Amino acid sequence: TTSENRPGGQPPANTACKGAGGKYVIGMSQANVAEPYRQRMDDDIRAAAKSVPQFEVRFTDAQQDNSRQVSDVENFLTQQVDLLIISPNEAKPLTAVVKKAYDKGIPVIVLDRKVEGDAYTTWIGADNVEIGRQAGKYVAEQLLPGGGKIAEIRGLAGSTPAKERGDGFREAIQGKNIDIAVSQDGDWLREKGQEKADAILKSNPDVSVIYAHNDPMAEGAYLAARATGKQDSLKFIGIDGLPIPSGGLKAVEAGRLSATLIYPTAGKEAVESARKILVDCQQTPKTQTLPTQLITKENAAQVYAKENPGG
Amino acid sequence: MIFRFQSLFGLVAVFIAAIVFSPSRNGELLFLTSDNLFNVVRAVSEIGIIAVGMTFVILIGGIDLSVGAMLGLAAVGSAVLLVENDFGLIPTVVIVLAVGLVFGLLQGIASALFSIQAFIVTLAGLQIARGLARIWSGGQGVAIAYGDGPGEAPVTFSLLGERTFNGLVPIPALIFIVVAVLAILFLRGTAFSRHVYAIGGNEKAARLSGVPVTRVKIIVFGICGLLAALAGIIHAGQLNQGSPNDGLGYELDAIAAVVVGGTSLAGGRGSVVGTVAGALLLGVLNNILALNSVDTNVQLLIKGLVIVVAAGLQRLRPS
Amino acid sequence: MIFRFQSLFGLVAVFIAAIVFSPSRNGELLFLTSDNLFNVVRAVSEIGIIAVGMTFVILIGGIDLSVGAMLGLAAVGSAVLLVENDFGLIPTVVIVLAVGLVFGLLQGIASALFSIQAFIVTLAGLQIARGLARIWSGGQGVAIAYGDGPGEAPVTFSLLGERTFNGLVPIPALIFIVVAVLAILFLRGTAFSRHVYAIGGNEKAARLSGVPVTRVKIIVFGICGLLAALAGIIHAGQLNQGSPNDGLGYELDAIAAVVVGGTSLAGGRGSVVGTVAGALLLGVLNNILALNSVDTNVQLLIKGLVIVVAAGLQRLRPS
Amino acid sequence: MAQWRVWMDNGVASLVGLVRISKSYGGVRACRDVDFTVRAGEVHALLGENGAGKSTLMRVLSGDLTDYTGTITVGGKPIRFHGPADAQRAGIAMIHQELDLVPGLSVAENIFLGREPRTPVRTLDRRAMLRETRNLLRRTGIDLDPRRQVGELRTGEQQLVSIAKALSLDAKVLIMDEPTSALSSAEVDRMFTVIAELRRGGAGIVYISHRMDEIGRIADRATVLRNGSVVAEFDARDMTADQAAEAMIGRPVRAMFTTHETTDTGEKLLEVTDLVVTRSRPGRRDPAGISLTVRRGEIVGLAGLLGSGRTELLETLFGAGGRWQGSVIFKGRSSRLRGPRSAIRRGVVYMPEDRRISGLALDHSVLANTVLSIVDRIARFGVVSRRREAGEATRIVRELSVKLASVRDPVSTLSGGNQQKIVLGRMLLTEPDLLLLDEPTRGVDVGAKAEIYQLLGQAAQRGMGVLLASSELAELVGVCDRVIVLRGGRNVAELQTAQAGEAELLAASMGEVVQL
Ligand SMILES: Nc1ncnc2c1ncn2[C@@H]1O[C@H](COP(=O)(O)OP(=O)(O)OP(=O)(O)O)[C@@H](O)[C@H]1O
Ligand SMILES: Nc1ncnc2c1ncn2[C@@H]1O[C@H](COP(=O)(O)OP(=O)(O)OP(=O)(O)O)[C@@H](O)[C@H]1O
Ligand SMILES: [Mg+2]
Ligand SMILES: [Mg+2]
Repeated sequence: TTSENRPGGQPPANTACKGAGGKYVIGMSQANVAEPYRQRMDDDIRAAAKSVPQFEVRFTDAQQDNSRQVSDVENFLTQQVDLLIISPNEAKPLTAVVKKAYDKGIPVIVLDRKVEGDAYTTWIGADNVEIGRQAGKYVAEQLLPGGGKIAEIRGLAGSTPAKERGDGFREAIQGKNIDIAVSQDGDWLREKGQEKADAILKSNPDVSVIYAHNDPMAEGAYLAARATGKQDSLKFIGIDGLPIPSGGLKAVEAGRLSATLIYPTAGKEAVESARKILVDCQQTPKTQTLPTQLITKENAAQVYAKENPGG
Repeated sequence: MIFRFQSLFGLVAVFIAAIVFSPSRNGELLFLTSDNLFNVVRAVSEIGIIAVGMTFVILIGGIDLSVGAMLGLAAVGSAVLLVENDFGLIPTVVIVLAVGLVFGLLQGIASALFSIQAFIVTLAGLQIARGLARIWSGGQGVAIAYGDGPGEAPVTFSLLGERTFNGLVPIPALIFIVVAVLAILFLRGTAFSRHVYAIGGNEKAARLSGVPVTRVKIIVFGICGLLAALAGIIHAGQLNQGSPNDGLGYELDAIAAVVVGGTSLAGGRGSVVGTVAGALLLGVLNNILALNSVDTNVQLLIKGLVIVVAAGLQRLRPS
Repeated sequence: MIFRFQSLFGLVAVFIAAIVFSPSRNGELLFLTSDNLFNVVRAVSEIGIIAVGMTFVILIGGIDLSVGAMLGLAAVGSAVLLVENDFGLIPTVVIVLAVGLVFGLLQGIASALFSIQAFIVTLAGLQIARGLARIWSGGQGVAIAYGDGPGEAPVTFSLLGERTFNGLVPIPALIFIVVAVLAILFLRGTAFSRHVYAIGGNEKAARLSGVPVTRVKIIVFGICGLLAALAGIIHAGQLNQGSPNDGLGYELDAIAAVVVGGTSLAGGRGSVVGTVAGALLLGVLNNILALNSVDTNVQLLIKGLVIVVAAGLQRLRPS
Repeated sequence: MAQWRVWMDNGVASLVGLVRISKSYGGVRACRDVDFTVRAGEVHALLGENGAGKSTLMRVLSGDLTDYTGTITVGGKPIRFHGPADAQRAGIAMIHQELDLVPGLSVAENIFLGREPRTPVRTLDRRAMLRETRNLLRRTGIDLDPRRQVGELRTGEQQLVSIAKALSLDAKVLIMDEPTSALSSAEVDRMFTVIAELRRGGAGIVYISHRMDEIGRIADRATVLRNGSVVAEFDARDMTADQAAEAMIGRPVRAMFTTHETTDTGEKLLEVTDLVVTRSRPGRRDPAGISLTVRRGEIVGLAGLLGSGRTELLETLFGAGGRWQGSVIFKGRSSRLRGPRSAIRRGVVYMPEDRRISGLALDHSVLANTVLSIVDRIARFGVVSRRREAGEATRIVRELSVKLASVRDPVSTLSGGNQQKIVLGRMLLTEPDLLLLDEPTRGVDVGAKAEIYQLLGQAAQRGMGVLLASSELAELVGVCDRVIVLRGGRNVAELQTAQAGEAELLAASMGEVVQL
């Protein structure tokens, strides 16, 4: 068995599994649907759950507030859901309440950001440091093989992905003669990306690549460049690659962004794991790291079609 | 006389509605389980404590938009002092409360002494507190680990996330109740409170009647900052972390609680009892909507309408 | 007389500071390049347009917290109508503006007719507009593609992201200037504007003088909603997308512009000229901080201080 | 029938008539079955104690209050107004007791508020507005720049603007609710000329005032209200002040002015030497400034025309004014006038001339307003005893015979005169040494005035000093031991009331040399 990986308390017995005959209420606690990425995560879960007739999924939105998310989970506990999926706003603050759920014998699937300790059933997500690394690698190898100056538009100050996407990127361009001439916070927002790029293009006209921590900010930067007619001499790369009409895949396909890196939502995988746990009474691996994928003009349309079958 | 308790009517109405609409399991109304009721109080405790301070500010005809940012600053401060500076519990709490107090007093001075509108002073205060929190924390959430070693916070601090009385009453709820009771007594019985109401009623008359208007105003902003800092400490204790983005938008929630509780934004009229009722009303509303898994967007619509209706009902009291 | 133009002092001061601190390249001051200056105007145009509407509301002693959410709703509406419903440009613009107008009027009715405080009505309105925007867009940003085919918006709409006069003047900046000039003329030259000032100055006196107080108030909220919707259309056009979260927190920026421009939150005193100056002041400040790549957190502190000081300077005018 | 009778009141056609008008506020019946008419070409005085219902009745007639019972007739036809604009269209205009002007707008804009002249393209016609305002001000003899902001004007000047505004409506019926309460005799005279002109032009005027001398001078008819009902009607030309007062109060009046023992040897309480208030525009003031003394047990009057500097002087002495030069010695010690709080602590209290703006929190209870200045004094360790508080409030309210149901009622429900007494009560509770009073009987009825005078007399007798600014000469002569006349910010004369009367005071105020 895998129980030797669990120091401390015994894993609660899987009493949740009632097999295919059961009816299951799943609580999905989302950190902030205001982010397109998280909205897509909810949508993916919704879509995937449609194919499991035993599942009813309830969604909450913590609106980027740790406290609210704690309450959301508490309310799920009051409702006595059969399984909890949580995409935590931040790790530490949600750890206690997730543990509380897990200790009550409710299987917990953690998506994207982690919680501390191991009081959860499975974590599914991607590696932001790795994504940052890949972005750096792409810049160093494809866009600026001879080196050059770039600008960085970062995610919200204080958020983990902003740190990790920045760190991975720096790691990959180390020693490649690439200089991050300017780095500004864009708060994940398109208009902030535009505003910051406006100024960056003025103060650092020799910058030739703009690396944004997500696609909306990259798009904003593109708009700022277009307003000054520089859109063709500059390259933009983002992260997320959401398969939605306003997402990065379309932006790459249309040539506005040179590249984006897929940050998988894990929605589909979460429902799959839930089915395994509740319906099939099986174990899931403790950690499920999903791969990223570099999207360029070559593969953008194809990936979009794959992610939106029939649409 | 009837109207003295009018702010409670809305709460009672929403409470009854919550019972009626409560989902049940095994014949038990989920809303009414003691666990759930205390969850509600716990969930409103931070906003509630802030709203108590906000009540004072609004009573003098002011407003404080900086409280949410102050909560974030205090949460960060608690975490950094406990974990990075290895301060003890008492020094940390004292320092953080002092930061809140001083920040509030400074805002009071800007607003009362230089007569700049409170709205704008505290809007600027919001930005400044947020900036300070980011700088203090290095931009990152600071996690709090417990233990006796260096870089670990005293275990006592984690009590803020616990429950007492047989694991029933969350500590933050308890603190909220204590703060509210103290504030109610204070606003009923002290000369200072008479001055607060007088300033909100007619500042010029209050000044000519010998009320130390400037001093009272400054102190009131200080109290508000202090209580926001207290909420921030609780926040850090509950979440085992202080993050510079904590408390985003709490100011509007707190103001909503105050107004739904019947305190007039024009000043001079209102009570802490009303504010507590207002905070609980909004908490019960959030809770029952969540228990029924109402769609988040529809929740926004319903909450908006309830706030308007509740504020509208307040108008029915004779003027 | 000197004081009539006092609101411009702050702007001039910040402008001069910007020149002094401007980084330069090849001997050319980056701040003063016409490109950059128009960038500043473009960057403030949405907030500026909203702030013009906000000026009206604040002049009658009200406030409108729903404008940011209204911008989001309008941006979403523009995108959905153009792309998903394949409406033409004119019908889309008309419908979206009508939505803003009606939403504003409804808030005006709630506030003026049922005398609920504007702060609370529009706080609720904020939530409602945000909820509606989420529902209308399905929670996602709706991207706008241009072309003649189905699901594509008329290319004319993308002009909002372009510049005119030899690629110099951004269209949004142009619209802002037009709106501001119209509003200035309107507030100078109409009887309606006297009524607006009168209501803010002494509502009872206005009523006794036969001013149709309720009607004027409702119309003013309508104007504010309309202008927020206009800003939302521009937003969608500039960003080629309408997202339900657009405009988050814009209400506070707009209010800051109005107050920094010397309009009193108590109502009855102020001008659109001041508001435009206030918006530009904040825009120039943002720009020069960004041009110098000042740390974001330090930017927050500086902006907070400048807002307080600018508002403080306004107080020097004789009351 | 009733309407017809009202219209053909005594065979004379009336412009408007009120038939069996009743109006209640919550439980308070402010007017009961009142019949009232206004004829063309008459000045009809409406008299009554504070709270008798005069303002209420007229607010009904002017369309301000719309939830009444009874009938209003205009030209014999019943009509129901839905707002002030309706009444204005029917030719009825009202000058409200509490000044209702917009401080941020100019004089001209205030006068034309709600009916601004427009150009052919519907924009505001500023030029016409200024022109007409100038004409109007000239016609009414008011010396004001139409472009000045009303907020910058002093109370008296604002009252003139209100009057001008009402006159500009060219109303058939003009209701004037205490239009002269902040005016001095010169302005009153000018106003009366205007009223006489209007009367000749066929307008009907309702005149409410607590200054009985004015009634005798201009009224043709008088109606007296008591507790909301009509209790008497007089031909004003042969009505005596005592008759009217008796009808108002319901019993014979005591003497208006009671003399108190003046102890001329009283200790010097206040000594002001060459006080110059520097807020006033420079160059307008003789640097000599104001010098005066107030002794214990003395009531000293301050006379002067509008803008002569009385209010400014009192504000400065209370520490609530602007910058100043000179010397102020209070109780033998030089005073720096640090502000109201320290003034009150040292025994100086001040009653501002506009109680509504500066005196009271109208929404708050009588209780809260009365004890405001002493809450920290009666508090123990900062905690106020509610019983003590209520006790103090009840005592002073009873001592001043304030007419009210409960000290917990909001002050806004009291009549003007009773509101005034609340301010006085708050001052007296602090047990002061020096009372600074600015127009303390403004809008106060005869009965209450007599009571206030008596209270001032008692205060003086107990050793307090009183400095009383007033525009009512009869009051100054009747109450004060000495009257100091101010003009242009300096004292130009001092009259002993034992030797001089109203005529001398007026002459001195106007700048004539007075021989004593
Ligand atoms: N807004 C109000 N709410 C409740 N009661 C009121 C209100 N206004 C007036 N009253 C009451 O109605 C009665 C009549 O008041 P009114 O103002 O008409 O008296 P008045 O004769 O004009 O007195 P004064 O000479 O003092 O102006 C008083 O008892 C007063 O307390
Ligand atoms: N705040 C102010 N703004 C402008 N002028 C002022 C102000 N205060 C006083 N003045 C001027 O100072 C002079 C004295 O005014 P003050 O009000 O003291 O006289 P007053 O005799 O009390 O007149 P009133 O009958 O109006 O009360 C006037 O010329 C007045 O215009
Ligand atoms: Mg009256
Ligand atoms: Mg005066």
